[in-house]
Amino acid sequence: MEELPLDFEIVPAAPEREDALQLSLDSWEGPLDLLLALARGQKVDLKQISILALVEQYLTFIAEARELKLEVAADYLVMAAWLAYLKSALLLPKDPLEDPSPDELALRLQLRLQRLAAMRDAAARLLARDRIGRDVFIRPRPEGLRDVRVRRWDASLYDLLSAYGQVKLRSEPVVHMVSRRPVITLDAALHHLQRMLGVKIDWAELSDFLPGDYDGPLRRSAIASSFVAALELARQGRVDLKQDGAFEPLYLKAAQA
Amino acid sequence: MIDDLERAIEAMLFASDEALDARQIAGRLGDEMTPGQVKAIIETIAARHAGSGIELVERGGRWHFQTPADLAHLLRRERDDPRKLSRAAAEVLAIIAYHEPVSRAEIEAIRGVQTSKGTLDVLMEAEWIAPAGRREVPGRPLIYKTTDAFLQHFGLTSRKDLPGIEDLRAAGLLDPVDLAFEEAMGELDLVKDGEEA
Amino acid sequence: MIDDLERAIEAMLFASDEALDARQIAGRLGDEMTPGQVKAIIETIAARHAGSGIELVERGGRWHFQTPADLAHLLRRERDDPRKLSRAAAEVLAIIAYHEPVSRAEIEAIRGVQTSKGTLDVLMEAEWIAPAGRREVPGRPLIYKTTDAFLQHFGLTSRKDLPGIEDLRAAGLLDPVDLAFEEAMGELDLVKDGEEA
Repeated sequence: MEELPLDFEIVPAAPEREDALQLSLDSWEGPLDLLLALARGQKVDLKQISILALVEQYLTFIAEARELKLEVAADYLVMAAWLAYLKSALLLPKDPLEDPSPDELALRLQLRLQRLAAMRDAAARLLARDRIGRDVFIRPRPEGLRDVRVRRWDASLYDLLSAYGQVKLRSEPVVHMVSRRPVITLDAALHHLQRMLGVKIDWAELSDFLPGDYDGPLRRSAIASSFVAALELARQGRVDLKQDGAFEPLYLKAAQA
Repeated sequence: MIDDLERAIEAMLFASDEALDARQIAGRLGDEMTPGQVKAIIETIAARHAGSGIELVERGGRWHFQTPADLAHLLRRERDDPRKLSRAAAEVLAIIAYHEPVSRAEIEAIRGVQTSKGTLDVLMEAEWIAPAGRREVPGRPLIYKTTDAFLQHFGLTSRKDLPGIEDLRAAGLLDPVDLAFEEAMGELDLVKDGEEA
Repeated sequence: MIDDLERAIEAMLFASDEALDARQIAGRLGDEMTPGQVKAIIETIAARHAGSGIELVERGGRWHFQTPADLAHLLRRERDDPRKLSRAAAEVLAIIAYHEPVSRAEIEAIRGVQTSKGTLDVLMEAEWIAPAGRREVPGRPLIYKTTDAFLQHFGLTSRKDLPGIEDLRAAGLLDPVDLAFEEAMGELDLVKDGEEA
C-alpha cells in the first residue's frame, strides 16, 4: 500500500542489521505488531508472505533481544513458543489427521496480520486528513445560538386572596365563640308558672308546670328555668313549696292570700 | 474566481480570535504588502458579504466578521418558563397589596414569619411589586407597593377592587378548616425561604 | 440581493458554536419549513461561498463554516496543537470507525494486544467515540461507535467517506478472521473438489 504521512511515531523497520536491535521492545504494541513490522520487512504483499521466514525472523529477534538482556514481556514469549510449535509443524511431514493443520494455523496468522495492517494504514490515512485545528479552522469564538429562558411567574387572584385569608387567620387572636343554643329563659318560665298557678288549686309536681312539651336538652332547660322561677315566686310569697326529702319530687301550689 | 490574496485575508479574519488590523494581516501574509493594499482587499471582501448573513465590520481600524444586528432575534431565542408562585410569595404579595406601602419588617409582623429577600426578589422579577421610597423611621427601610402590571395580571382595575376582610370571610377564605393544613404548608414555605436565602 | 431566509440561515450557521443540521435550523426559524427546504437553501449558501476563504461544509448531516485546507500554512500557529494521538489510540479509533459498532474484545482481537482503559478514555474525552449500547452476547459487552464530532474533526461528510473503506470491505478485510478463514477454506475445498472430480 501507498506510504502515507503519519503524525505519530513511525513504525520501526524490520531489524535487518545489528543496530536495529538497539530498539527496545516498548516500540511495539504487542507481539502481533512486532510480527507485522517484521513481515513488512519482507517487502512483499502480506498475501505472498512466507510465514516460515517470518517465524524464523521473530524467533531470532526474540533470542537476540534476550541475549542483550532486554526485558521481554511475557506475551512476546508466549507468541515465540507458539511460533516455534508452528515452525516445527510446518517443517514436519504433514499429518492429515492433525486438526487444525499447520497450514490452517499459518493462514489464520496471515489473515490477522492483514487485518492489523489494514487498520494501521487506515489510522494513518485518517490522521492525515484535513483536521480541524491543524489544517482547517473554525471560528474561535462564535456568538453561539442561545435559548434564553425567561421566567414567567404565575398566580391567580384566588391564590392571592386565599393566601391573604390565611395570613389574617394566622395573625388574628383566636376567639372561642360558643354558639347560641335554644333555651327556655327564666322570663318565659316565670310567666308560664304564674299562669298555671291560677289554674291548679292543689299541690302539684313541678314537672306538671313545665312550659311546652319538650324533649332532651330543651326539657332540661325548661326544668331548670321553672325551678328558678318557683324559687323566685316563693321568695315573693306567691307560692308554697314542699319536698318530702332530698331528691324527692318538688310540689308547689299558689300561696293562700 | 476570488483571488488567492483575498481568500487568504478572508480566512485570517474568519479564524482569528480577535479583530485584526491591516498591519497585522500584512505581517502574517509575509509578502511585500502595504497596509493600504491590505485595506483595499478587506474592503472588497466586506463588499462581497454586504447584505448577506455575515458582515465584515470595522471597529477602530480593526476588522472582524459578525452576524448582522437585525438577525439577533434568531440567534438569541427567548422561551417562556412558567413557574407557579410559592405560597410564601403569594402571602407577601397579598400583604403588600392590602397594606401598601409596606416595609419588609411590617410584612414580617403581619405574616408572623420571617420573609426571605428571595421572596421579594421573585415578586420584583415578576414586576408585580416595586420599591416606593423609604419609610421615615429609624433605619429608613425600603417600602414596597404593587404595580400596574400587578393589577393587569390579576384582572383588577384598581386596588379598591380587592375584596375586604368581610368579603373574604363570606367567601370562606377565612375558614379555619384548612388552618392546620395551611400551617403545615406555611412551615414548608419557611423551609423553602431558608433554602432560597 | 440575498433573500431573508438565506441570510437568516447563513447567520445561524455562522454564529452557532456547533455544526447544525437542517432540522435544528427549521426548528429555530419557527416557520413552516421542512428540513428538505432548509437543505436546499444551505446548498445555495455553500455554493455562494465555494472557492472563497470561508467554506460551508457538511459533516454527518450537519453543516459548519471552516477555512479551506490549502490555507492552513497561513492560519496555523504555534498555539494550534491538535490533540496528539498515541499510535494505540489512533489504531483503536480507526478500528472503531471502520467496524462500528465494536466491542473492546473485538478491538483487541484485531490488535492482538490488550487495550488500556486510558486509550478509550482519551477518545471519549475528545468526543470522537461514544458507547452505542451493548452486544447481545454472553457478558453483554459495551460496544462503541464514532460520533458526529469525529466526522467534523476529520473532515468526513459521512462514514462512507472513510478513506478506503469500500476497498477494505470488498477485500473482506473488515470481516472477522473466523469468517475470512471459513471463506478461504471454502475456496480451498472447492479447488480440492475440482481436483478430485
